Amino acid sequence: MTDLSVNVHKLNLKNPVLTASGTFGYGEEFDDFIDVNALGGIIVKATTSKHREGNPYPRMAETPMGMLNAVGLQNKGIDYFVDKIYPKLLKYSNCIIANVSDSTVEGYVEVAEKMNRLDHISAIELNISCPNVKEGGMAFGTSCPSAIAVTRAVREVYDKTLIVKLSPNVTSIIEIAQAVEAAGADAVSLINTLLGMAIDAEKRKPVLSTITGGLSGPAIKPVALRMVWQVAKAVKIPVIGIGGITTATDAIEFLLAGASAIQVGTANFVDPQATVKIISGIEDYLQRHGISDVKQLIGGLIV
Amino acid sequence: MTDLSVNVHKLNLKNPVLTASGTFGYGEEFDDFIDVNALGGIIVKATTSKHREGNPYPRMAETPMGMLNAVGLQNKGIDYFVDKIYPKLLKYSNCIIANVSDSTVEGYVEVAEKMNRLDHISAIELNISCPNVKEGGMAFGTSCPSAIAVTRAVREVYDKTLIVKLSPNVTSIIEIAQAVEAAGADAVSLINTLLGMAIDAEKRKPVLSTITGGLSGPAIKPVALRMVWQVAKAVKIPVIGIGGITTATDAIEFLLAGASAIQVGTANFVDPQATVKIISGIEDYLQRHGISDVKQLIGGLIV
Amino acid sequence: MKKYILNFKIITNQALNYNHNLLELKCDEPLPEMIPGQFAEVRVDGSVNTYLRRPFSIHRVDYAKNTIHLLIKSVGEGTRNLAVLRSGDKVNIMLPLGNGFPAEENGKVLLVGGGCGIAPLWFLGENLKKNGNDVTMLIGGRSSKDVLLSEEYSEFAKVLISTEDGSLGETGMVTAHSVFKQENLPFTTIYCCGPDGMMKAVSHIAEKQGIPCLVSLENTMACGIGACLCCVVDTKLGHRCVCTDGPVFNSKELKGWSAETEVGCSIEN
Amino acid sequence: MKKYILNFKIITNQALNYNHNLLELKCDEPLPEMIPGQFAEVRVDGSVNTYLRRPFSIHRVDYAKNTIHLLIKSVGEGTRNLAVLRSGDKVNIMLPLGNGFPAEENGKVLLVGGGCGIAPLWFLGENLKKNGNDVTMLIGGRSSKDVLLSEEYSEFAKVLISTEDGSLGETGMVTAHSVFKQENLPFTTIYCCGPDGMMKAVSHIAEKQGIPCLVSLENTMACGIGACLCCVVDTKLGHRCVCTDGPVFNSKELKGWSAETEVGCSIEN
Ligand SMILES: Cc1cc2nc3c(=O)[nH]c(=O)nc-3n(C[C@H](O)[C@H](O)[C@H](O)COP(=O)(O)OP(=O)(O)OC[C@H]3O[C@@H](n4cnc5c(N)ncnc54)[C@H](O)[C@@H]3O)c2cc1C
Ligand SMILES: Cc1cc2nc3c(=O)[nH]c(=O)nc-3n(C[C@H](O)[C@H](O)[C@H](O)COP(=O)(O)OP(=O)(O)OC[C@H]3O[C@@H](n4cnc5c(N)ncnc54)[C@H](O)[C@@H]3O)c2cc1C
Ligand SMILES: Cc1cc2nc3c(=O)[nH]c(=O)nc-3n(C[C@H](O)[C@H](O)[C@H](O)COP(=O)(O)O)c2cc1C
Ligand SMILES: Cc1cc2nc3c(=O)[nH]c(=O)nc-3n(C[C@H](O)[C@H](O)[C@H](O)COP(=O)(O)O)c2cc1C
Ligand code: FES
Ligand code: FES
Repeated sequence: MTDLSVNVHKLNLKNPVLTASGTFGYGEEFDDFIDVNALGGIIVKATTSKHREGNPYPRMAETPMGMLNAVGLQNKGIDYFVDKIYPKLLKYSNCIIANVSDSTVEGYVEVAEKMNRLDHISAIELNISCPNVKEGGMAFGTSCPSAIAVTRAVREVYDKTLIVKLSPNVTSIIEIAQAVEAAGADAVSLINTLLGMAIDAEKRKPVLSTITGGLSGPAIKPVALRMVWQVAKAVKIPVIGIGGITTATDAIEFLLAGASAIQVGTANFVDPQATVKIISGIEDYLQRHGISDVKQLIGGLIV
Repeated sequence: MTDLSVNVHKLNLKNPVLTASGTFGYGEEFDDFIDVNALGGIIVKATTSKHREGNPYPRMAETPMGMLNAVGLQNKGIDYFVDKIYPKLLKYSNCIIANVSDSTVEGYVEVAEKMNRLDHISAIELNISCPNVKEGGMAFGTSCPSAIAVTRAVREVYDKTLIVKLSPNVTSIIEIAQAVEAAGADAVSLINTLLGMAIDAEKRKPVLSTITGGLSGPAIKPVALRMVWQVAKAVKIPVIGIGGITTATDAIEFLLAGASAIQVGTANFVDPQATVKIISGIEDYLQRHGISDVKQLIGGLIV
Repeated sequence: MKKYILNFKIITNQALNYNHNLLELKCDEPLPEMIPGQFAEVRVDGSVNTYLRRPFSIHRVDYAKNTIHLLIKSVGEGTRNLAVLRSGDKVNIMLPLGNGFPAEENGKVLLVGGGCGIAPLWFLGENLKKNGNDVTMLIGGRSSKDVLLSEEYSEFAKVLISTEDGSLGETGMVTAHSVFKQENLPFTTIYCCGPDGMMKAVSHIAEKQGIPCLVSLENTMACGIGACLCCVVDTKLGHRCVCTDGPVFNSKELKGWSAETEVGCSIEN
Repeated sequence: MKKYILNFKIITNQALNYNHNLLELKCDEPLPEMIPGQFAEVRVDGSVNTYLRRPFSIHRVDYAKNTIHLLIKSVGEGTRNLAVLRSGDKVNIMLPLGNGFPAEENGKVLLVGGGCGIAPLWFLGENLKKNGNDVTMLIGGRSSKDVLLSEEYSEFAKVLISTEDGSLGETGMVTAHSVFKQENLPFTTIYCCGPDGMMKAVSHIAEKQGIPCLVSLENTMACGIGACLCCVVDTKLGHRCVCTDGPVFNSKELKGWSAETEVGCSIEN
């Protein structure tokens, strides 16, 4: 029997495949296509302290092997989440992780505090890397002092596993990762989207309402893989790899680079069954290579 | 008649299409395919103070709509350039720009000084953004003090047009651009490659001998476009746009974002005629839109 | 309604004019239930710049033959790649997506389709006819060569045509058609699909006369299943997803549609 | 030699075994002059992960028919996409690239091809024969199903075969073939193409006997024309580009080849 389970701090995941926040709704959008419980866990879309309408449309532009989005944290706020969405998540027996965003430290703390009371939410992922909101968001994740401030404040009110999601739009992601580790993060996940832009040459206008947006998909995989490899060597806490993961081979590359688990994002849009295919692909790989435990791949790059 | 000419500081280019350093050899590699003189200009491969063998192979990995390279500034050094290569470049009547790299400020200065004496080299592009060398290279381009130091030192010995080529691997490319502007750069070109990585999952090894390498090609276009747009608004000197430009539409997007000229890199490998197709495509676009002068497109994004 | 990812094979690919193709696709498995107005997300294989699926209205469904039809207008790389598919080629499709048009019975309905906007109105018209409605279909285009499938639509509808250059039917925008000149429009519902400007103009007329107007919207989509929130439209209840809350909306729900009506916007072909 | 970018059309695509295809391609324009050992950079259309061209040896040239042949082994997305091309499909190709094998006259030559490494040796063998050489060709493979085109090669060469499993010809690596057991190898030159390990082993034998050994190298290439410096190999003169200084090198020029010889490395099929 192949052991696919991995650990991320206190989380025991039945396999390393999670879904990236904002690309998997609240799970139920995928019920028709896959057994959502088969996944290692799901990270639901961002929750903020207050209801947010998000950005005006157009919010999406396709790019070579990728896409830009400018959703801007559209969600109904933490109270609605607790009342209306959380009960629906109880049907899933796997690991449910909430993605926590806001524009102020107080907002992050409010959401984290309320999430802390929800038994079935095993961890939160602190999104300090959203490029699509005017205030806060990515700004928190691109300097050490602000990354430390928000991580520390949330750490004080949050008892369970605290994952901090890092921005790739920085000179040294290692420094930020080490800063949030010191500030109390139990794990880091990376990368969020790269800040990009698309122009409609015919109309001579930006494609997105917000001009710039977040780049995701296979195009960013080489950058994500590099950052995961750099960070995994530089911190002691577990690293969760994200960025362009589409196939089992991609996932294995991130594990080899040092990720303890991975998240599938944009690929869910192209193939809603991508996650389960990745799980079975990892199993095939392990069997083909005579490896009985997926944990043996983690950081197993031969350099 | 459509006017395709543009100005970059003192350079008057017959059209905005240049070739990116390291992707066009010394021009002659393309003589069989195009009339190299038809281009706005060519930026030849990097020259360093000393002969360099570059990195061991493998030096290349293909990625989704892009590639990683780890060439590492292989070249025969400035003295060989002056003696053997420069004479061969004299056959071109268009604008010839040298790309200057090194590991030390002294090295940059030496190369720049010697380039300054070559009449037919109209400008140098200071490569402070090469991710593929252990010392120097990108390190100069990722912090303001070092970017300023090398720009200033070279400015003192170089009289003609000084272009500084910026690294995208930074938190704020605006700050670096403003710093080199203040230090005496006549123009900035961006972006050099994004630092990335590829792994061979079957062999469990990095694909590149250097583990990480520089990502180029269409995959990076959205990031490049965003940075050009940010920098063009923030500096007064001309901006040259680089990154994933493959078609005339791509080129026009960069002009609209604020670039005064553009460089074609990786696309030369896929189609050695890409540059001349881009020139004629820009002409078609201008005619179709009833624009008589390409300069009207520069920074013409309607926001 | 349950959504599926299914493999189809091209049965026929018929070029209707210079930039429209009608594809008939046979499903490898029994077709699921679908309702008019729903759409499909189509994977375009071998197309370098079309990583994401492409949304298309379900044009016709033939349960007997186990096929669907898609009406494709070539506008970019994805649609151009679909337009050159050959019989036997495989296509992966997610369907049925979105809410579809509410079923109406025994009414008198007007369908207005501009350009490629006629796509969802075949499946709809056929069903409305089956439900005992009296169906009128107004097709608008720039010129005669842009008016597609009018004979086929006449199987279940009285077909009216207007072209901007007057080369077929009445001259002018669809909204200038004489059918709208009647004092009291005799329709119980108007269904409309086409460019936004046209739909706004039609809904404006409908709202003035108190007739419900159902419009089928387009938007840039990444997922098609409500997971990404990329495809929102501004409604009186806030941002709603075109892919799950739509693509069909009552024009009254849409913010700014009644006020900012741009009457008679041209149909881009 | 002047390089060209030319459009070709597939004439035939013949599956040789489970993972090798022989493509015959006709050029839209008159074929330029080419020499054996040169290669072509092929654009793979409609393949999402193959942005860069793919290098392939020029297997055969038929100036009368204005066609070239490429022998393709399916190893990844690009080659798999080429393997499914149908007659009439268009392919854009840059050629002729690289230096090719130096022409030899009136000698006695041995050609050694491992697996797909036989690709450049057809064009070469045919030319060597024309130049009055006595040609022996040793083909190696894992098993009989990996030994390709041996009948065709016997048109101009005496063909010897070795397979690792002994299912055809002699048993073992090519270097274990009895042709190498002769005290004084009767060859004026040995030409070799295949996996690095095999080429090293063959060149080792050749060098010991003082016979020039010309090997055709592979490397990951971005441009194929000397512009990117991605395809270097370590030679005694420093880094040299396989695409312009090669792909053919005299084994003596290559750094580490004489010393670190791994005799009898297996041929991956
Ligand atoms: C619910 C829905 C139903 C649709 N039904 C049909 C249909 O039945 N038949 C049909 O031909 N088309 C239909 N479309 C439009 C179709 O999805 C787009 O034309 C297609 O995605 C364009 O893909 P492309 O790769 O060819 O063009 P791209 O290269 O992606 O784009 C080319 C041009 O088309 C524009 N464009 C891209 N996507 C859309 C879009 N979704 N809506 C409007 N403009 C777009 C781009 O801005 C660009 O200017 C529908 C769209 C939606 C959302
Ligand atoms: C000068 C030259 C001549 C060649 N001649 C032939 C020929 O006649 N017939 C033929 O079938 N192949 C030939 N090759 C090899 C061929 O270019 C590669 O097999 C092909 O590029 C792989 O493309 P892909 O998209 O199918 O595989 P990819 O998906 O790119 O790679 C699949 C696997 O193949 C490996 N690979 C990729 N490129 C190469 C390469 N250049 N050399 C070795 N391994 C590679 C990768 O590392 C990977 O493991 C030649 C290569 C060179 C440099
Ligand atoms: C449409 C969309 C919405 C997203 N929303 C969020 C979000 O709410 N919170 C967050 O932390 N990341 C968000 N992301 C980023 C993803 O979780 C992920 O980090 C990124 O897309 C890179 O992974 P990928 O290349 O696999 O998509 C979003 C991404 C996309 C494409
Ligand atoms: C193989 C290769 C070699 C390069 N060598 C250099 C170099 O010597 N100096 C430099 O400034 N940039 C070098 N670059 C970066 C390019 O000039 C360019 O900035 C980058 O590739 C992005 O443009 P593109 O996406 O159009 O290729 C190199 C890029 C490639 C792909
Ligand atoms: S397209 Fe993703 S939510 Fe509608
Ligand atoms: S492949 Fe570019 S130099 Fe050889």
